[in-house]
Formats: sequence, C-alpha cells, structure tokens
Amino acid sequence: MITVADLRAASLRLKDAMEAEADTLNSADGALGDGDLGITMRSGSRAVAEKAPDLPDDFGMALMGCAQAFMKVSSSSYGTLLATGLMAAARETKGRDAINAAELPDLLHAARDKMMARGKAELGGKTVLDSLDAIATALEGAKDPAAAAVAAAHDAQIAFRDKPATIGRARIFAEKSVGMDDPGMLAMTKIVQALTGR
Amino acid sequence: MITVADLRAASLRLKDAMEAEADTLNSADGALGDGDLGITMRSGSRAVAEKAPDLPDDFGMALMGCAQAFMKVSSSSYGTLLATGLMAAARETKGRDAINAAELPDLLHAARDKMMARGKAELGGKTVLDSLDAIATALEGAKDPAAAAVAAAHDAQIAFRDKPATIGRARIFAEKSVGMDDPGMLAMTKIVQALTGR
Amino acid sequence: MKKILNDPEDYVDETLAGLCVAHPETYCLKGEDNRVVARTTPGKAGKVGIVSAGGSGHLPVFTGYVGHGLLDACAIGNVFASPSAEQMADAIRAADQGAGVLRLYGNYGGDVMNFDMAGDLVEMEDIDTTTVLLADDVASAPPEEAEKRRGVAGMVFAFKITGAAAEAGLDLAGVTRVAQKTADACRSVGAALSPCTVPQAGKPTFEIGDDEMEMGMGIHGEPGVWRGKLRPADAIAEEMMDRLLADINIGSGDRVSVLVNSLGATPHEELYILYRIVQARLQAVGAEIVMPLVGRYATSMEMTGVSFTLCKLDEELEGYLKAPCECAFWSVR
Amino acid sequence: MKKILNDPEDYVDETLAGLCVAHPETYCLKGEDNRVVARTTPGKAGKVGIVSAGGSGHLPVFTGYVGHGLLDACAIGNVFASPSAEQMADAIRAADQGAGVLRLYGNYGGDVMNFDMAGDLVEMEDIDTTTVLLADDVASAPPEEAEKRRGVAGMVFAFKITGAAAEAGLDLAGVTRVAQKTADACRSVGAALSPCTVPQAGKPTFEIGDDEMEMGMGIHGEPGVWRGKLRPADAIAEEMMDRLLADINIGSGDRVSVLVNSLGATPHEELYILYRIVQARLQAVGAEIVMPLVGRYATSMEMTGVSFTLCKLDEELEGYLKAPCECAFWSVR
Ligand SMILES: Nc1ncnc2c1ncn2[C@@H]1O[C@H](COP(=O)(O)OP(=O)(O)O)[C@@H](O)[C@H]1O
Ligand SMILES: Nc1ncnc2c1ncn2[C@@H]1O[C@H](COP(=O)(O)OP(=O)(O)O)[C@@H](O)[C@H]1O
Ligand SMILES: [Mg+2]
Ligand SMILES: [Mg+2]
Ligand SMILES: [Mg+2]
Ligand SMILES: [Mg+2]
Repeated sequence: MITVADLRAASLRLKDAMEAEADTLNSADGALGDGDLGITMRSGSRAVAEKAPDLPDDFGMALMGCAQAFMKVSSSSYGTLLATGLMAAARETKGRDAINAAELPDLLHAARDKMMARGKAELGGKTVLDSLDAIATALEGAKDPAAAAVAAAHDAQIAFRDKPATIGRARIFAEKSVGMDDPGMLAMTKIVQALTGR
Repeated sequence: MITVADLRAASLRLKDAMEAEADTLNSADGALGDGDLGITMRSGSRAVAEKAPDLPDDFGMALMGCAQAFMKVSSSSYGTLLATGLMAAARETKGRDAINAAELPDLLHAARDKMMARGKAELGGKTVLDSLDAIATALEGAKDPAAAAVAAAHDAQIAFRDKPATIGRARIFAEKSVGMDDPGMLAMTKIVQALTGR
Repeated sequence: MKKILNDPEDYVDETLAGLCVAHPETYCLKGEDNRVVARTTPGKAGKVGIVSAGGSGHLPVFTGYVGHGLLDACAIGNVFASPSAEQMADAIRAADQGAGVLRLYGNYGGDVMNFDMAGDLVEMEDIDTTTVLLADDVASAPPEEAEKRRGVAGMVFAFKITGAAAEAGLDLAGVTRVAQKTADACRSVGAALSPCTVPQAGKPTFEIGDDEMEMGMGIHGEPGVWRGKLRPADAIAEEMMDRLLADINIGSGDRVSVLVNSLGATPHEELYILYRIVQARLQAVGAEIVMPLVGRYATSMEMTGVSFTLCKLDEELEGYLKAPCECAFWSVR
Repeated sequence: MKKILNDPEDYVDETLAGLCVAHPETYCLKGEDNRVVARTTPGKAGKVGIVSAGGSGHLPVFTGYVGHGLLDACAIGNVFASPSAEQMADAIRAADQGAGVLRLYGNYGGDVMNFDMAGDLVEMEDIDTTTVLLADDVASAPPEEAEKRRGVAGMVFAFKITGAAAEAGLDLAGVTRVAQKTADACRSVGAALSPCTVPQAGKPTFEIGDDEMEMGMGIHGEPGVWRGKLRPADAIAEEMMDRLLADINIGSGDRVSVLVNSLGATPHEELYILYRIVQARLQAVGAEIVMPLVGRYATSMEMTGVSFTLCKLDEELEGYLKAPCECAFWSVR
C-alpha cells in the first residue's frame, strides 16, 4: 500500500535529489536546449516538498496538490508535462486513502496518455514519455517494483541514447543529439531513483 | 599685379598639394578632432580647380566663384571659414581685373574679421585666424611677399604649438593639445606654400 | 553587449513596473504575482477578449501590444521563458468580458502546453477559449511542415487585425476566424548579426564571428538556414524577399502590408536601406504596399539583425489593419 | 558592431531614399543633391517655417521629425557631419511659407557656422530667419558656460513644442520666443556603454572596456565627466537625476515632461527599469510628470547607452506639447 505519508516522504527525497542534480540536468538540457531543466526540477520539487505537510489525506487530492504546487513555480515543458501526468493520476485515485503497487501501471498509462495529448507527441520520440512507458511495462507483475522501475528508467535512457531527438529545440539539432541522453529521460531516471529511495 | 590667371594657376597648385597632404591633414585633425580636415581640403580644392577655367575675369567675382565652389562640397568648419574669408575679399575687390600685393594685408584683415564673426572666435586662440593674422602682418611692406607669407604661416604654427586649443572638439582636450599643431594652422602653412609655389 | 540592470532576477518585474508607471493610462498589472499586463480601461462588456503570452525580452512584443484595438491582457514569463499556466489563466480571466477569449500567440512548445493547460483551468469557470498560433517564420520548417514553424514578428499584424475585429463586435468564432486568416496570411524571415544576453544567464545566447551573419536565425538564437560572411544590405534584402515570395503567392494587384523590423540594435538607418529593396521587389510583382511598418516592433533586446514580414491582405483584413488602435508603442488613428 | 549596409558612401542617400519611399505621405526629398527632407504637404501659407539640420546617424533626429506640427524641412549631412551651408539654405527655402523661418538645431561648431552662412545666402532672397540653439547637455560645460553646451535629445521637445506654436499661427518672433523658452527649459544628460561605427570610418567612434561605462559622454563619443565600472541601473539613474536636478530648479507643483531615451542598442526593457527611478525622483520633489516619453527618440545608430531629458513646462509650453503632431516616428493626437 502506498499512502499520502509515503508521498510526503518521497517528496522530501525528491527535493534533496533535485538540489543535488540541478547542475547536471541544466547542463544536459543546455547542450541542445535552453538549459533550464535543472532549475525547473529544483524549484518544482522544492515547492512540492514545502507543501508536503499540508497535503490532504485523500490520495488523489494529494497528487492534485503536488501538481498544482509544481505548476505554479515552473513553466518549462517538463514541469507542465509532469503536472499534467500527476493530475491524470489524481483523477483516477480521488476519494481513496491509499493505492496498491499493482495499480501503478494503469496510473502511469493514464498519465502518459494525458501527457501525450498535452505535448502532442508520440511514443518512440526519445522523450520522458518513453521512460514512463518503459516503467509502466516493467512494473506489470514485478516482484520488486522499486528496483524494476529504476532499472526500466535507466535502460530506456540508454536505449534511446543513439536515436535522434524529435521534439522541442533539440529536434532542430537532431543529428547532434544522436549519442546524447534526452535530458527529460535522464531526469526521469533520477526522479525514480529518488522516489523509490534506490 | 595678381590677376585671375594667377588665381587659376594657384588653384591647380593648391589642388595638387592637397591631394598629397590629405592624409597628413586628416591625421592631424584626427588626433583630437573628427579627422576630416584633409577630406575637406582635398574635395574643396578639387572643386575650385575644376571651376578654374570658368572663373570670370573680374577678380572679385572670381574669388566669389572659388568660395562658392569650395562651400558646395565642404561642410566642415574649416571649409566654411575659408569660404567666408574668400567672400569677404571678393566683396572688396569686385569690379577689378587685378590687385596689388600691397593690398594683401588689408584683404587678409577683412577676411580674418569676417571669419572671426562667423566662427565667434578671438585671435590668440590657436586657430587658422592666428595664421592669417601673422601672414597679414608679415606682408606689410615685405620685399618678397611670397617668402614672407610662407615664413609667417610656419612661424605662427610653431609659436602656437605649445598653447592649449580653445575651440571645437579639441578644446575639450585642451591639455592634450599642448605640444600639438593646430590642424587648421598646419593646413594654412601648406596652403600658403602651394598658393605661392614656395 | 553590456546591459543596464540591477539584480538580473528583478529584470522582468522592474521592467513591468516601469512600463506601468510610465503609461498608467494604458497598462496595469494583474495576477497573483503581477505577471499579467492588462488594459487599464478594459474592453467593453460583451467584447471578445484577446490574450497573448510569452517570454520577456521582446518589447514591444508581447505586453506592449496590450491596448485599445489590440490585446486585452498578456501573461509574461522570464526572459525568453514561458509564463506558467497559472499566469496564463490569470490573463484569460483579466481579458474575459463574458464573450469568450482568444489565445493568440507564437508557436513554441512550452508556451503551447502551458496555454492549453491554462484553458483547462478556466474551463471550469465557464470561460470559452479558442486558440490561434502564429507560425510565420519560413526559415524554421519547410512548407510541408508549416505547422511546426515558430511564431515571430507576424504576431504584430495578428494582434492588430484581430484586435480590431474584436473591437468591431465579432463573436468568438468570428474573431478566431479573422485571427487564423491573418496568421495564414503572414510570412516572416530574419537574419541575425550578433546575439543578446539573457540577464539571468549573463552570457550571449549564441556566438558568431565578427564578419559573420546567420540567415533565418530565430529570435532566441535558434539555428537558421545558413551562416556565412556578412553580405551587403541589398543582397541580404534580396535573399529575404526571395525566401518570402517563394513561400506565399503574391502577384499583380495584391495588397500587402510589410514590416521591416529591427531585432533590437540595428538602427533605423539600416532598416530604411533595406526597405528600398522590399519596396522594389513588391513593386516588381505588381503588388501594392499598404501601411508599411519600419522600426522596432518585435525585438530580442539588443540583438543585431532584422526581420521582414509580409501580410497579404483581403478587404476584411485591410479594414481591420487600418482601424484605430492605441498602445504606448504604436497607434493607428 | 556590425552594420547592414552597401557602399558606406551611399549610407545616407540610401537611408533617405528608403525613408521617403516608405512614408511618401510624410517626407519628400528636396535640394540640388537630395539632402533636404521636407514635408510632402507643406505648411499652410503664412505659417512660420521651422528648419533643422545636422549630421546623419541619429534617427529619428533630425529628418524623422519633419511633419505636421513639427519641422517643415531639414538638411542632413553625412553621418555625424554637418550638411553644407548650401543644403541648409535649400532647407530654409523649402520651409518658407512667406512668414520667415526659424533655424532650430543643436549647438555644434560646424553646424552653427554653416547655418549662419545659409542665413546670409537666403537673406538676399528676402527670407527672414531667426536662430535658436539647443544646448541642453549639462555634462558638456558647467552652468557658467551654459552657452557652450552641446545640443542633444532636448531637441525632441523643442521640435514638438515649437512646431505646435508655428501651427497655432504665431509669428516669427513669437515662434522664436517659444523655441527659446523651450530650449531654456530643457536639461539632458547621457551615459554610454558602447560605441557605434560611422560607416565611412569603418571603426568604432571610441573604445571602452567590457565592464566600463562613461557618464556624460556625448552622442558622437565626446568625453564625459567620468569613466568607470558599469554600475547598477538604479545607481546610474540616480546619478543622472542628481545631475539634472542640480542644474534646473524643479520643485513642488512643477509640471515636467521627461524623455528616457535609448542611444540606439539599449532595449526598451532597460529604459523602463531606469524610468522607475526617474519617476520616483520627480515624485519625491513634488513635481508632476506630463506625457513621459520612453524609447528611441534621438540615437547614435547602434550605440549602447541612455539619456534623460527634463523639460520644465509652463502653461503655454504644456499646451503646445500636447497639441497634435504627426511624423513616421511619433504622433500626438
Ligand atoms: N512535447 C513533448 N512531449 C513529450 N516530452 C517533451 C515534450 N517537450 C519536452 N519534452 C521533454 O521535456 C524535456 C525538456 O524539458 P524542458 O527543459 O523543461 O523543456 P523546455 O525548456 O524546452 O520547455 C525533453 O528532454 C523531453 O523529454
Ligand atoms: N570657430 C572657429 N574659429 C576659428 N577657427 C576655427 C573655428 N573652428 C575651427 N577652426 C579651425 O578649423 C580647424 C578644424 O577644421 P575642421 O576639421 O574643418 O573642423 P570640424 O571638423 O571640427 O568642423 C581648427 O584646427 C581651427 O584652426
Ligand atoms: Mg529546457
Ligand atoms: Mg524552457
Ligand atoms: Mg575636423
Ligand atoms: Mg568636421
């Protein structure tokens, strides 16, 4: 069972990780993009951690609170996509105190679909969507969900490394992007590590 | 006697000299000013030389023609001052075929006075006015007027070298200007040399 | 590339504060964190609202064009960064006069996601919204992928024409139709000679050789179609006109408005040198120039460079283009 | 500091050609060599003419301010160089509507000699002329030698107010009186951060360190009162206001117009950051700001820097300041 108490604890781990990784993420984004991904994640995770004590015990409403807190301080694509995903999962879990790990794949799919609609992007485009998709698949019937999620995020990041970027500013430098991690996929690896504590 | 034919011949010598000295005069002016004195004198003397064949035989009208030709192509202070001086001398000599060397001091004084009025400047300020004044004085009863004029222009230039500039852009750099020739006085030395052929 | 500023963190907020204190009859700040610029005298009840949004550093775009016959409100982000969905929602709320709100802005990924999200936020408050994206920069994608093009100075025509349509009393569908028609009628191309500095970054947006230029570069330094030696003004203008006229059909009898726009540091003198060629090329195809604009209408702070925009008019668009408007940077009367 | 141009020799002529082809309803070229810009629709018969003159490279100054309620004609030299007396005489002739002509321009040695000479030339044609010189730059000489000061952006107020007085039908003496009153009411000061390039010279007008600024520098790069490290915007604005308020008596109840002017490359964003301080300082002494101007009104091509001008108004000047005017760069209606 995953409760709002777990969410609160995870949000603090996320904040610490993002403080530590901000420069790395900024540089990864700066290589071909505008270099703000670390700023986005740092300020967003700070805002969520700050709100953590006040999150309601309704799991769905708590996720909604996280999304709103994140969205308020971030305006870069990644923040908006994450907030969109969180809101999708919030809608599915509203009115409940806790969720099962077994529900995670469905929730991730719901998030992924809304994020695809929001960003008008497809799977396979070397974006955070591919990380989420890989994680959802790996979680299906996983014995150690945390380990499976971390491995899936990391593997997806590596698997897409040699493909060309297809979205955003990096798309214009598609050739250069071959051999480079997508910054959003890299960030998702770090996020999953922090949330799971692995 | 000095006739319009002499004027015509002198204008060609002036043009040749100014073609040769343009860079020197530009640099002298460029040290503290806007560096256009060589351009001014080259384009002005070219215009006068070009008009020389068509100058009327009336000495005053010929001087007037020189002034107008010069003025048309030049807009820097020096050109306007020279044209002003020429027009003053033109007014004094209108209706005559030739002038005497003995009249030169008076004509130069007339020119100098109009130039002082035009430029709202005084004698002693390290400008072309001081050159003209020195030349006029030296010409009074001179046995070899040409030699006297050349020597006077040169001596004035040297005598003022260590004084500070008092007019135009060079005034702002008055301290720096000490030890440097006033570009307008330097130009007048070259002009007199060319006109007299010495 | 030195800048006159205080703490770079305050660049945008101080700019907006100065803008509103200088022109209090035109602009006022709204929203939780004062990142919405709205008309001091709102549009009349029942008028369709028009909002825009985008990053700072492009004055007069975007906030400068809030005013009568132009935008009703605008959300503004940090320099070259999208405002948040919350701020955009505040702008929509400020613009709403009960007849719905058109979101009219440039095609940039982050802005689009946030403005869509903002639409979701206000939907629950019963504000109808529509969207028209400017995607006028022909250098940013080929005609087959025209919808991927980014929005640049064509925005100025879109704000003007659409603002007049809303002022004339068209409903949301009508205003949206006019906006889309204007967006479809605009083509732009730019050339950059030197970069600008984003205050919080503290270093230039790109590097370029002392004798180089880049054709088709974007307003944030996005790569263009070629980089090479700086060419003479007439050659630059001819190539820019070639690119525009290859992308839109303009011929004999057509009526076209043009914008010859400084990206910031390029002086008016040079814009007029370029304008000679713009005029000659349009004359050569038999088109008539209507209300040409020459100046700084959409900038990237102190970037050196220029953009040309053509806006092909029909009778409806020309009428709205010539209708009155009023803001601190531009007025038509 | 790259420039978009063709042959540097043609910079001015091509600029003027573009200006007139872009705005044919406002400007036309006159004079033997097309170095006079005049109103396309001349002032009405019996109106006092107002002419200005000066070097190119300062757009909108000087030629840009030819228009209804502003200048009637303007002679224009090469970049930063005086036009010739002949060209100025042509401008006077173009401006004359039988009621005499005021020469209204900045205090620079060569310009003054040439304009005086031009007056002599047209005297024989029975055109009455008067002269008012702008000498508003407080950094260029101490108050005891105020008549030696050079003319800078105060010109904009002088053109506007005097143009309205002429339009209102005052005679030559009356227009001259109003012009002199305006010139006496204006004080300016500038600060420069980077130079510009005169096309024919091909190199920057001055050199300055990457982290330096110069307070009080002239618009052609004439030396200022200090050069030192670049300061924060608020500190720059405070010093500029200190210098202006020390030179002119502005106190409680006074009405003042202000111009916060970009020398060229400095973006609007930064002008508005500075404006906050201008507004606060005038409010602190109890003065009321009337019709503030923020933008590029008097430039040195792509120079980076800013100037402030205060114009202290009385009832007469304020009325003329607010009267209608129209040119391609500025309109009041
Ligand atoms: N339209 C989109 N669809 C899916 N993922 C996207 C989209 N746009 C951006 N991303 C993801 O976000 C990352 C960049 O995030 P961020 O730096 O916040 O974007 P930006 O600064 O360009 O707005 C990319 O690496 C990619 O993984
Ligand atoms: N007001 C003046 N009175 C007398 N001589 C002057 C005056 N102004 C300039 N000059 C002379 O002209 C010279 C500079 O000429 P020029 O380069 O044409 O001036 P500018 O380029 O400043 O208009 C000076 O060295 C000086 O001799
Ligand atoms: Mg980014
Ligand atoms: Mg971003
Ligand atoms: Mg000179
Ligand atoms: Mg000169």
